Amino acid sequence: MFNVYQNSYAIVIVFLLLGILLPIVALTAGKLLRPNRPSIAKQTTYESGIEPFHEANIRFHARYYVFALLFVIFDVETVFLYPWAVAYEELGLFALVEMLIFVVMLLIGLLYAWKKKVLKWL
Amino acid sequence: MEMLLSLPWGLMLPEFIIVGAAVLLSLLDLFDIGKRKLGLLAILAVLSSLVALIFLYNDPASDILYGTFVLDGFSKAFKSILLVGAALVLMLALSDYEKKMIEDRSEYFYLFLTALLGAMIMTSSNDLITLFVGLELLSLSSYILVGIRKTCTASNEAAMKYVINGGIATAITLFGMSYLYGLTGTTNATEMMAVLQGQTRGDVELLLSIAFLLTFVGLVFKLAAAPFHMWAPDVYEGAPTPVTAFLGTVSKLAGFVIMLRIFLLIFSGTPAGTTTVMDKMQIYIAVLAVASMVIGNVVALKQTNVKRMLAYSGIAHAGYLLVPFATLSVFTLDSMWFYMLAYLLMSIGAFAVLYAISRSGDDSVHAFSGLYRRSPLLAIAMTIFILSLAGIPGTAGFIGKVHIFLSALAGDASYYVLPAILMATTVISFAYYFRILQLMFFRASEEEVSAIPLNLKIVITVCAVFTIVCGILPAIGYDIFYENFPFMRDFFYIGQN
Amino acid sequence: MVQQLLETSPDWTTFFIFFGLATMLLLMVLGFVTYGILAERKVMGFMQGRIGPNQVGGRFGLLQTVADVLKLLIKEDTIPKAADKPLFILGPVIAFAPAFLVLAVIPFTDAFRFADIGVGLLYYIAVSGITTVGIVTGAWASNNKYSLLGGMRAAAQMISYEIPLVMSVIGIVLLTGSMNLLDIVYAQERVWYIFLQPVAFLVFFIAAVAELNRTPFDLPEAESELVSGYHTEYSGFRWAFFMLAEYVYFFAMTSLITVLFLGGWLPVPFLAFIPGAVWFALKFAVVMFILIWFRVTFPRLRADHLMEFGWKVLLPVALANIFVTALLKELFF
Amino acid sequence: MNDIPVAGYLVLAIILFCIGLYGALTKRNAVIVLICIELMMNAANLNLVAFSKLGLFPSLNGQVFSLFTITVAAAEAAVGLAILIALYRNRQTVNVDEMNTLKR
Amino acid sequence: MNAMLILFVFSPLLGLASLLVTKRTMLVGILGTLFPLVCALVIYQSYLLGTPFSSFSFHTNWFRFGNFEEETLFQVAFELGVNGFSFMMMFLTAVLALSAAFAGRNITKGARGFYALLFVLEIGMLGVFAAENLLLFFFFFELTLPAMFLLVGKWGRFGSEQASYSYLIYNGIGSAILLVVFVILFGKTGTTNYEGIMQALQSGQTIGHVSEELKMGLFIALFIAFGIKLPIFPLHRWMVRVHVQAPPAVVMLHAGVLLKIGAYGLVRFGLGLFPEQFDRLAFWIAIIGVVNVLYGALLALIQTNLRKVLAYSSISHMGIVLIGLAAMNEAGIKGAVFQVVSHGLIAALLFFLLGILEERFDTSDLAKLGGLAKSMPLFGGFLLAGGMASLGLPGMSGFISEFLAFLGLFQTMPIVAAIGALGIIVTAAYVLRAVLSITFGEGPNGRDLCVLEIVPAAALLVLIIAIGVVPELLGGPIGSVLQMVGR
Repeated sequence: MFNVYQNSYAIVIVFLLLGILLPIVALTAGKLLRPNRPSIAKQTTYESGIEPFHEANIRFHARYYVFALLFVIFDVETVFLYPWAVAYEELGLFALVEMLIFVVMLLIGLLYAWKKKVLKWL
Repeated sequence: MEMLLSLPWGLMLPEFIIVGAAVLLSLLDLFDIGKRKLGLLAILAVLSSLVALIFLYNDPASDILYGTFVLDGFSKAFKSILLVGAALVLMLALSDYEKKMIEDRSEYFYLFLTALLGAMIMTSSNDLITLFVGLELLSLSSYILVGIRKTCTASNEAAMKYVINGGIATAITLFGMSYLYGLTGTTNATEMMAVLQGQTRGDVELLLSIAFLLTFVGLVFKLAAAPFHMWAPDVYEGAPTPVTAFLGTVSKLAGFVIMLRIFLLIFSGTPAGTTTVMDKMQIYIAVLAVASMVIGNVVALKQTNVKRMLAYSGIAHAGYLLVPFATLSVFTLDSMWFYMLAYLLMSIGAFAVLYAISRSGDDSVHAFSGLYRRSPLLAIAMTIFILSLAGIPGTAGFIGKVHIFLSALAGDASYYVLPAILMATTVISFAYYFRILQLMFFRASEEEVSAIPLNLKIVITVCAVFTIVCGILPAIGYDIFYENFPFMRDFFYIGQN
Repeated sequence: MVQQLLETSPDWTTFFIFFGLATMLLLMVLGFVTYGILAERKVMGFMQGRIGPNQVGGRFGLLQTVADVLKLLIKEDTIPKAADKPLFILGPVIAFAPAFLVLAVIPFTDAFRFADIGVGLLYYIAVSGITTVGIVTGAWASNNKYSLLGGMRAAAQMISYEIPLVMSVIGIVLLTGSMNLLDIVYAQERVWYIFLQPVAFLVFFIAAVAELNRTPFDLPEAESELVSGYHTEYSGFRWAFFMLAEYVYFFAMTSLITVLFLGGWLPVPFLAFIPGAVWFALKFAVVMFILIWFRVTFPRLRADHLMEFGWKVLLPVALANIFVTALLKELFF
Repeated sequence: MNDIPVAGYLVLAIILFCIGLYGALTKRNAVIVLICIELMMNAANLNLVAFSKLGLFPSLNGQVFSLFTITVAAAEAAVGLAILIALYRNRQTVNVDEMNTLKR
Repeated sequence: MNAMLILFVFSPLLGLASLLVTKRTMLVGILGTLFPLVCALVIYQSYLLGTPFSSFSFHTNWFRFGNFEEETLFQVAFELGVNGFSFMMMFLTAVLALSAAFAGRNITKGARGFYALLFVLEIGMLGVFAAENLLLFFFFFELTLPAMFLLVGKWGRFGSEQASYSYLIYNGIGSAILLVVFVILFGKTGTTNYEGIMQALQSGQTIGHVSEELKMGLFIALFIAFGIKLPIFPLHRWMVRVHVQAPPAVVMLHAGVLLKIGAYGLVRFGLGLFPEQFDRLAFWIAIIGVVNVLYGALLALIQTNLRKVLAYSSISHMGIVLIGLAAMNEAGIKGAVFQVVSHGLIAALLFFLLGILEERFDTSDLAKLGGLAKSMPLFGGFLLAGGMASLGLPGMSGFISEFLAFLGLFQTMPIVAAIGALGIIVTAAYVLRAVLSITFGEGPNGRDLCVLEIVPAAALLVLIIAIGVVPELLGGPIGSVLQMVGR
């Protein structure tokens, strides 16, 4: 069983290696094949044909950030939901109620965000 | 289902009330209920939680949720203090003084409740996980509370500093806890104690010392004891006054409570050579106590901002409170309990007076100039708090200090240096405490004090009256402690007995 | 075969065998992508009443995609002056690698599968999230307003739909009691989860489409407003890798849906004589067809609708599904 | 792969912890500081998990603890970043050493 | 009779309460301080009728530290009681408080606050002498600290805030040391009761071990603590400042009573609890006393301001107390105790007169004053009488105390005593110089004393002379002190 465990992760490593190797190989191969004649016009940042103005690395609207926060909250929630779901059979109703309370708390958070117009994407 | 109902949920009733209130408040807030009503509800919740706790006073110590949460004499005693303090701070926050400053006042109330919940869980937690969660609940809520003035740079900065310092502290504590877990294989304090009492290996002792120091350092951040106090003055100054009052009292005391529990429970019984780990580590606590007392009091001398001054004074008081802890004796727990009570009353009182007079947002000491002329009663109340902070007889602060003294002096002569420094620094503290008296009584008045709202009046009166009452008839306070939380019985819950 | 390999003690030999197998899979996937794109174009053409590719490689344009790839390979690769070069180069790699990485846990058939990980489902979800980082990296490194906006949108959308996606499969985990994808497939011997968990399927399907950045959720590359979204500045093979990542994900997601809801390679009753691989291919094809169908049918959503739909509809529904499932399981199983 | 002693994990954790602490104390950029704090927490997590498998008294508690830690760390990072953003809006800086409006 | 003492100690509360309702602060001030005096007289009367002082003591449980099986352990009782010495001090306090209330009549701004603090101060002073246990002693002792701080700072002269800070810090240190000593005693014996501690220390039956070194340390600490209050030579700066800056009414109480708390404490705690240690250090204490006498006298000689003259004279006179105590025999201790009371009265009288002087001429500079015997004959007479009392003219209280103190010391350390006696000569010189330069020569004219000023001055003078002529008035009650000390 332990072998399976270790081999499985060896496979993951293999996949990772391949996933990185493919772009490297392909791009290196491409480099040999493709022409390379850079010019200033080509290397200008594309801005629908007009000269680029301002810095592009502008500040994002806070709503992106708020969504990121919400994501963190609910994603972490799953940290608890998954083990609970796996072990649900042994835990039974007690765990169901506990998890219900937990999730309701988070839902209140969602409701709160909703009501406070945080979920609005303008 | 049997299991669900068979657990003695009543033990957690005070916590449930707070949780319920926090949830209810955040929901109500969505429907434009008046903010004042929210505040009143919050106070009501805290008070009913206190009442629930008082009804639990006579219950024997017991645990719930597999020993992670206990309700013993210790937790009852300190939880009561936290709740009293919380009620006072909430009352203080009820007025609209800083309306322009705190735009999200309603959020203040439920964040406050969650922070309080964290503190309450900390007092009752008998398990590192519960403890950690409680600690973080308190910390995270306080971070936001400090930064609640979203548009105010000072508030933002204070919050950021608090997050960074607090985060580092949490991480250090956690690292220490991970060692504790590793050495015992359990996170439950009671089991941990049992495991550690049996151990005799030398290398374990070393790791235990490291664990102790790391955990200690992390928790000391919370107490704002020197040299881990850097954040306190800035945070106190930047935060709105009701938040500062919370941080300076409830939050700080919660740190002490948890330190007491885990260190007394885990380390004081662990053999290390001929003594216990706790004994060996006392020197570090003593050093910290000395550093806090000296730094707190000396640096406070040159502060011109009252909040910063109170912050440094709070650092010094943390040092005072560490003294009985460093010189463990039969008086340690009751002296700390009483001093906390006294500290709570006088600090919140002082913050309330400050809040009442500095509504323009000016926290400079000169806000106190000529207060006696402008509002004699306020000046007298402030005098009471100042005298109590300085430890002048007739106030609760004095009795507390004498008790701490007794705790330190009743023991071995090698500890005498601690109370000596305590006393010396107290004298230094006179200089800045009395400067406020000087300003209030000797200086000319600047501006009129407009009418003080009822809630502040209540807070100030309650604090002043009890500071005096506990100073003149301390038996009232002590009786509560000795009769309801008998030290010899049930004070620390140690498993089913 | 794989099972035996897995059970040997790990050494370099098995490692290289796996390497070989994985390369095979890679080639297979590349092949799939080549013809998947063609299929998509053909189906789209069919649905829109036109013919689709029909010039290169015969009547069915069988070599169309191959030609496209070759074109991209010899196309000049431009990196804008303003770009952050290392990150610009890194972006496509970060986007692509996890796409391939997730394939490691998907059991295609009883025999043709790779890693057997207890937390397979979690692994899939966790690793697939990394692609967002690649997209944002590329977008940010381009130093182009369209790119950045596209990248941010991609990130916002992907994280928003990740939540319902993750939540919806909890129902399945609940029923199976395991996160191992093999176990999940075996648990569907009697009845497919699509029948037990129809709500979860719907939520998962919608969220999956959004995760794939496909129409109607292709806001990050909405060409009418953002030129080309996060890969505006990319050209040549670098651009191809973003596309490749997208289609590998397409492959992976389709497989996952097949595994999770349609019983993987398990046959329909009485038709067990048909091998598992065929079943899998069949189901896979159906899912893929539906996905393409989806793309052709629906118009692109508005950005705010898209976000709000995820948070206000899918998430509560997914949560409700979890608890209904748990309750039903408590009562009836 | 099985024969990595617990000391290996502990040393790694200590190294991570120290890197985090060093970064948290010395870096100017508040985001990096927050990340360093995360690093410290994760070092503790590593300890917990290592101990839960290879400690003196192996038990599952450590893993449970680390789950809680992860959650809390996420919340802390979220709060920290939220405050940082508020600060950035008012001060246009994320550098810790420029946060000096409060008196020293 | 039990309640009598408690009534006495807290009687100023009545005045404090009435301040809240009436605007006639001056009247309340006088009546409010008169009331304690009446109480004192009543007690004294019943003493003369044969009731021993011990029957006035009052005991009740107060609170306790720690929860122990044994009921009495670490119990702090609220216990008041007097002996002859402390009662005389309380009597003195009551008298001086009344005179101070008279002297305070020229306070114009914030009179209500002034009298309120005066009452608080009086409670503190009375309580210090009546306290039967350490904690209660400290309680009252510290009560005087903020009261004095405010009194000096608010109603004092130009530099009064510095003076009040000086007062605060010095006395803060003093009381800090005192508290350490007290709590160590408490911790070692489990009781705060004075008798209890004395017994425990003598019998050696303490909870924790009390070594000889510790005892010596405690005694030295006590000596320093009370030495600051007294004040002894290097620790006297604050006292001069307060004397110079504070309003006369306050200085009356300060010089008259508060300094005496130092002496009282030395007798009660130093001598009472640690007689052996006191004996061992007697020589050095005598030296310090002599230094005090000479230093105070010499500096008084060169001062140009009456306030400073009086301030240094107080230092000098407190030296005599030390000399008397250091003798460790009946005459010496009796002399010291006499000196405590008598200097209280004399200093109060002189500062009362000084207050009048400042009110009339707004100065106390010797150079600017003169010839007052002509324009203010009554004033001149009182001043002269006070001066004479101060330099120890026979027939006045000062003579007896100085005589006894030196007599005592001559028996044990003749050489030291001889050097100290030089101080008496210098005293005569500076007192005459100061008094004569005010009463004779040229200077401004002023209104002579009015009735309200004559009454307290005369009363003080009468007491000074009465003690001088009939020393038994004082000697009778304080006989018990000598018993207490065991000599």
